[in-house]
Amino acid sequence: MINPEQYPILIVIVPFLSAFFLSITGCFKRSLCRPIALLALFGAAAAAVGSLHRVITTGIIHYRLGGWPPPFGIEYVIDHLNGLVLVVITLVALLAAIFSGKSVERELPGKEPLFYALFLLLVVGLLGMTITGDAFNLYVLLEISSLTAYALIAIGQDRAIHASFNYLIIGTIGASFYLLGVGHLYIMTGSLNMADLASILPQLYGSKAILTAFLLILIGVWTKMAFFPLHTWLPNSYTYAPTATSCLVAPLMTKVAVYIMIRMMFSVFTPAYVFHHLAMAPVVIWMAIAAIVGGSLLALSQRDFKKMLTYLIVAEVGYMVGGIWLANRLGITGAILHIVNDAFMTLCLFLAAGTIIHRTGGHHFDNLKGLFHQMPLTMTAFTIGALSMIGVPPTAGFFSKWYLILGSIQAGRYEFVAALLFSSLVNAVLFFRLLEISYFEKPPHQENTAHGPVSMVAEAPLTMLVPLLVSAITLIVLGIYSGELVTKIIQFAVPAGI
Amino acid sequence: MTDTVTSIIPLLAVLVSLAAVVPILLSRKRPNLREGWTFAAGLTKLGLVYAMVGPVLSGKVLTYRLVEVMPGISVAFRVDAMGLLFALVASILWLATTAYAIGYMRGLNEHSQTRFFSFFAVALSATIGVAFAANLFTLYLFYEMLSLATYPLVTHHQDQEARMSGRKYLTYILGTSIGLVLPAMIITYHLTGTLEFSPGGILAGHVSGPLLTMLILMFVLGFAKAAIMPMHGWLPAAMVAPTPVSALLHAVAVVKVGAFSIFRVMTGIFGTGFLLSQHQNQLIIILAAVTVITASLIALTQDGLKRRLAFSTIGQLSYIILGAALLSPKGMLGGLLHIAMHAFGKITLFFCAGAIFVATGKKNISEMAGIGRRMPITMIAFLIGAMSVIGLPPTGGFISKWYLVLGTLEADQPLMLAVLLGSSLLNAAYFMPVFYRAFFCPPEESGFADRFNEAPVWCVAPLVFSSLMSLGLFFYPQPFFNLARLAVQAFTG
Amino acid sequence: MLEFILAKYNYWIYILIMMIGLYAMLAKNNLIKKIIGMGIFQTAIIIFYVSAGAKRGGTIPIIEHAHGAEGNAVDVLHYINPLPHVLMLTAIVVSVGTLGVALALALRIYGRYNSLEEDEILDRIDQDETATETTGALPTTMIQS
Amino acid sequence: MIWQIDLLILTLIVICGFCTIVVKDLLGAAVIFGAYSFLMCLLWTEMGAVDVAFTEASVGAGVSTVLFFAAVHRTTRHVKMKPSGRLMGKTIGLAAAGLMGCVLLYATTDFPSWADPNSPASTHVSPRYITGTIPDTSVPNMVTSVLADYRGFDTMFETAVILTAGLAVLIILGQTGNRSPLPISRLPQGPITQGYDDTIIRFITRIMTPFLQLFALYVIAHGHHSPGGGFQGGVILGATFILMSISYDLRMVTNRFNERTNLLLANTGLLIYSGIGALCLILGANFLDYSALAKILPGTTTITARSEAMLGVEIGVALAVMAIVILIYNNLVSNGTYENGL
Repeated sequence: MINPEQYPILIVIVPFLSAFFLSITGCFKRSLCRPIALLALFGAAAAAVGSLHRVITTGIIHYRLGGWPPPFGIEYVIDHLNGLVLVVITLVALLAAIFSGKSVERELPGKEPLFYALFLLLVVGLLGMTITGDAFNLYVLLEISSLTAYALIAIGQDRAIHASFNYLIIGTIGASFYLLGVGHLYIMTGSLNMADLASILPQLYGSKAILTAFLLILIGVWTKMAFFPLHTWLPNSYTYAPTATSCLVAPLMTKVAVYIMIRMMFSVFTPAYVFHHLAMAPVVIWMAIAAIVGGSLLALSQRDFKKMLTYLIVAEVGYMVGGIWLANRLGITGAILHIVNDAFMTLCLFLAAGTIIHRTGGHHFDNLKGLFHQMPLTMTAFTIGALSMIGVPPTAGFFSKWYLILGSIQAGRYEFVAALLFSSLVNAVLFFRLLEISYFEKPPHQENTAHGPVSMVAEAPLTMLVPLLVSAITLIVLGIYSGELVTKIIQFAVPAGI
Repeated sequence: MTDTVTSIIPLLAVLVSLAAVVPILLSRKRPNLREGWTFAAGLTKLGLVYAMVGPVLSGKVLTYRLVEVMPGISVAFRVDAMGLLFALVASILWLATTAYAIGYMRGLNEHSQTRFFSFFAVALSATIGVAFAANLFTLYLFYEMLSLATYPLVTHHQDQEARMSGRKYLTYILGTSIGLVLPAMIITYHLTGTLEFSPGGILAGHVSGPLLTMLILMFVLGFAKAAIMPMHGWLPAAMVAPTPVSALLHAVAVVKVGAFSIFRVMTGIFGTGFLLSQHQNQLIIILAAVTVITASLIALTQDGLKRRLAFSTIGQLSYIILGAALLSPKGMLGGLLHIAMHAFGKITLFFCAGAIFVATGKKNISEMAGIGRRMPITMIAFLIGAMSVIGLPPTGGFISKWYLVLGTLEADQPLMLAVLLGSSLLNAAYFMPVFYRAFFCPPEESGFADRFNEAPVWCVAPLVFSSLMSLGLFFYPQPFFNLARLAVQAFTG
Repeated sequence: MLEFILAKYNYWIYILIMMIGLYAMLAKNNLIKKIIGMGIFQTAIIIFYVSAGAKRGGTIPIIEHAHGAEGNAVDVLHYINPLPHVLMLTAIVVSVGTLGVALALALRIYGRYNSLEEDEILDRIDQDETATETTGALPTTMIQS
Repeated sequence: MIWQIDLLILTLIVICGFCTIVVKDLLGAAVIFGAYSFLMCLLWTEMGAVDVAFTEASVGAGVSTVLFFAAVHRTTRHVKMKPSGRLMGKTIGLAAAGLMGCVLLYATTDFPSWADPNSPASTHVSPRYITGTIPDTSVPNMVTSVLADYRGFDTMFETAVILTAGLAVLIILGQTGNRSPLPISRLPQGPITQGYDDTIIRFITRIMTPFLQLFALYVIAHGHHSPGGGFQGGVILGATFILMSISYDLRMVTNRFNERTNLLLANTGLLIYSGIGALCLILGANFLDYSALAKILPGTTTITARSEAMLGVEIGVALAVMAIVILIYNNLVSNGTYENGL
């Protein structure tokens, strides 16, 4: 019925239009908001899967918006890399949206229409950033996703407001740096289209302005992905955000930023420029090591499991950035695979954390006591997520770590190997500490039975449990089929010339 | 040459106990049905494993490739003589242990029995997976699965002591597998581009010198389940587990998986010829020998019966490693046989310790004076098990030790001969007093009435069975012996 | 010399303004000051872009006598580059959007901590933390009051 | 372009920027920031960026300043003189600013000189817009044609940014718990309270408002031929209502534009924009390919269809921008309560 030629635009436009439709509907009938949001995300996911399928079978898709040829108009380009990322974003968002129902009802009563409209706009921002082939269009969507994220974070606990303000300041600096970097590219080339830029830039590789442009874009993107030491905004924002927000934002925002970095490094600039012309790979890898070690150690010092998870995000960003800057096929394969795996890993862990918060009301370690007995399915899913984070086969986390380690051995970066192994071990300590508390300690005795039976924490409602279990199973499926994933998709996503 | 046959049986053998978890969980309200499922799975598994004995003995190798997870790396199974030997031991003893566990758990009225039986089944699945692994990756996969599945079993009591032991257990097992085996495996893959076990090894010609030594050390110490010193600390700690767990896992499945993995890596990854030509086995021999003697000495000082058995296990495991490290055909034959013989002997001893605990609540040797008069069947089985572990005829342990001793001579390692013999004496020194005091202590020191009062029949029957197996294997070792000989032929070509 | 200064003066100024803005965003204690800094920071980028679009001898980017004089070839040199203007319209709109959200956040912060000064806010957050620690209450305030 | 004026304005801008940061009174800072924006507006005009100048005047100098006033009104104009523990922040700020300045300065050495007609930016993509705007779209104002057609997709999201900001402000400031956030009307439709009874101001406002609104409509409609368009017109429309709310009372505006109306208008505006795009999709062309609309717009060619569609999207933009500007102002000035304003 729908022309497959139009899939690319549908990925973005279906949730985009639905956001406004939802917002209008919400003025009259609030209960319709959630179904509309789910339907929209389902449509986007279907279009994304369809596009990825087309990319695999027929090759890269170009889509001219407004019918204008690039570089005069804006162009959507879907190749293996962003086709995959699009599928990940839509699926994660769909799961997060299914999950969020009960927690939004509880934590944000009466704000459902606004919440879901912003939720969809955030997803649109992420999708648009991923799919676009235009450097400036990316900035606009970056701002959409950022503004929605500020708002969705700010409505959490008390501390979230200040955290969100800090995020806004730092995030604006990051986005502005990106914009300025694109401006430098524009002033030197006159173009904004990525492919066009890529064809013009090689003649200008000696230019100082181009070098500055690259640095500005890199720093801007690093800020957005919370790359150590620019990570300071992340832990508080993600910790105090409402459950439903953190389940969407935590798995996706940093990953999309990593994707943008890959896109900029390899599709606007070339591997030759990034790795050979600039001698900064060792520096970046050491920064990645600092991110991994620093993130792990900071996670170790937390007594709040949600905050602990946010520091692990910081560490995981180090994995991906380091992997890309290893500058070999294996490292980049590992980093791209890790984008996929980490999105689902983080989703699984945050959904589990969200379920626990929903049932116990807090995110301190003490809230975990006795949960293995009371919420066995939730804790099983949490354990699978934890194993993936540690890197135990056959969960997905093992395989990306495998490629990363192999890549760093091939590149001769043994310090990065050491950092990866160190982080695995720290993760093992971190998660087994949590599992121990929930397995061994008795649940706190609850007394206030005057208001009704609050004595036992029970398993979460189905709308929360199903997405959680799906994400956990996905981790294992992704692990088992990671070979397929690499040979069918990711190996084509690694830029030629590496 | 052996001919390779694709067969789904290995996969089924691995999966059958994993699949059993579902009915076990579903029938959690009805214990009899639940244990029925466990038995059914155990019998099926034994049947499947036994069905492969014939083909393997006739020189076939059964393989099954499940899925390729990374270029050149698959989850794949390959049943050869060595793996089948181990799988056979594990699946026979699973049945025995299931029976025993029913008696033990019900006798003590333990909590969370469903969880117990579920994870037990998972652990068995992982053990068979290790036995049939066709490559290092598959082996690692099931090795980790075993580590994690046994954690809830070790910490079954969920008290402070269990918590500390569980922590120690995971620190050793998971720490070494992530910190040592994983990088070693990746380096191997980096060097060779494959992880498939092959009879001649895959590393030959790819590595030498210090890196080789480092790889060997990473593998040998990394498979901490083999409890080579200094990686042995978890094993005595894990004795807080219920006795069926200690019996099957910490006498058979888990520890043997460690020893088996080292054996596999040395023969299938490094290759015996390559190791011999590089003279790299001496280091392992020394590590193993030190472990053998030290563990035996420590065992002498232990009063807790299970702790003494634990240290004895540490020592005996290093026999297997030693057998492998000798790299002589007879030594390796002895090592492989010891996997089986020690398993039957040691499980008997653990069953006995558990039976004593169920019947009397006693854990320490010093409290067991005169117990022989109350539990004669148990203590006679104990004697047979002890003899097998010491290596006295007419028990199976004699055969494996015999070949180990021959192996030391064949490999021209007289010092190791002394170690083996000395260790046997030490074994006798820490086992015989238990038996002696049980039967021959003066009546006034005995803490027990002369009344005959054994543990429940579900406890006693398995230990009688396993002790009879120990005896029987002396007279009829052929199934295991043939498999082991076939395996050694494969290594040495 | 004048040539050289003229050639780069716009760019130097934008850098100067951008530095002022960045400093204010990072170093100022008052939240509104930070937000003003943000505004300055963003306008600096607009200067940059618009300067990039300037064209000596060009006029505003609206075609003169567009209709009725068909066939007249449009001289590219006659009109300045419209693209940066379009981009900067977007940037201005984005900056006002960000400004609105930032001010809303500042209002909420003021409502909660009764201060716009970062140091005082941090102090009060610390007090809240220690209060929950000492009373032993679990941080169960998921539902905002 | 007169470079002397350029130099003068730039210098003034730096001075204003510096003062805004230094001055110790927030209301003062907001006023100076308004002046700063106005100087910017002059600068853009001077550089020929009339559309940007128009937007800056309405958005930067106008609405932003009012928003600052609103926020300061709701908080405090007082700035702490000697804040504690800022040494760290100051060091980081100085270091970051210094480092950034050096890097950017380093880059300028390779820039083409200012206003060079042969710079890449003037020769690569933009000539197509200059020469193509009439043949492609028949819109003389090439800023409009680029904005609404060549890069119309950007503009759609730009409008979405504004809407997002509105929703964000609403969700941040809207109070939860005891009250639902989207009531039919957020306040009793009471009589207009007598706040500042300044007859002159009210009188002038009353006279000016219709003219201002007419002008705004002109700006929207005539954006094809002169500076202006949906954004500028929308902001001016919104500003007239802000003016009313300042000179009369907040309720004067909320009685006409309650939250629900605003949301409906804003979302409708965006639906108009994206709906026109989607219509192209349904008609078999790519998204936002207005030429497809010639099939259903009577009396148009594929080229003039573009021009007409652009007017449609500009109207959508104007609706959304107007509603959101009012929404943001209302919420900021009343701290989300809609009870009383400036």
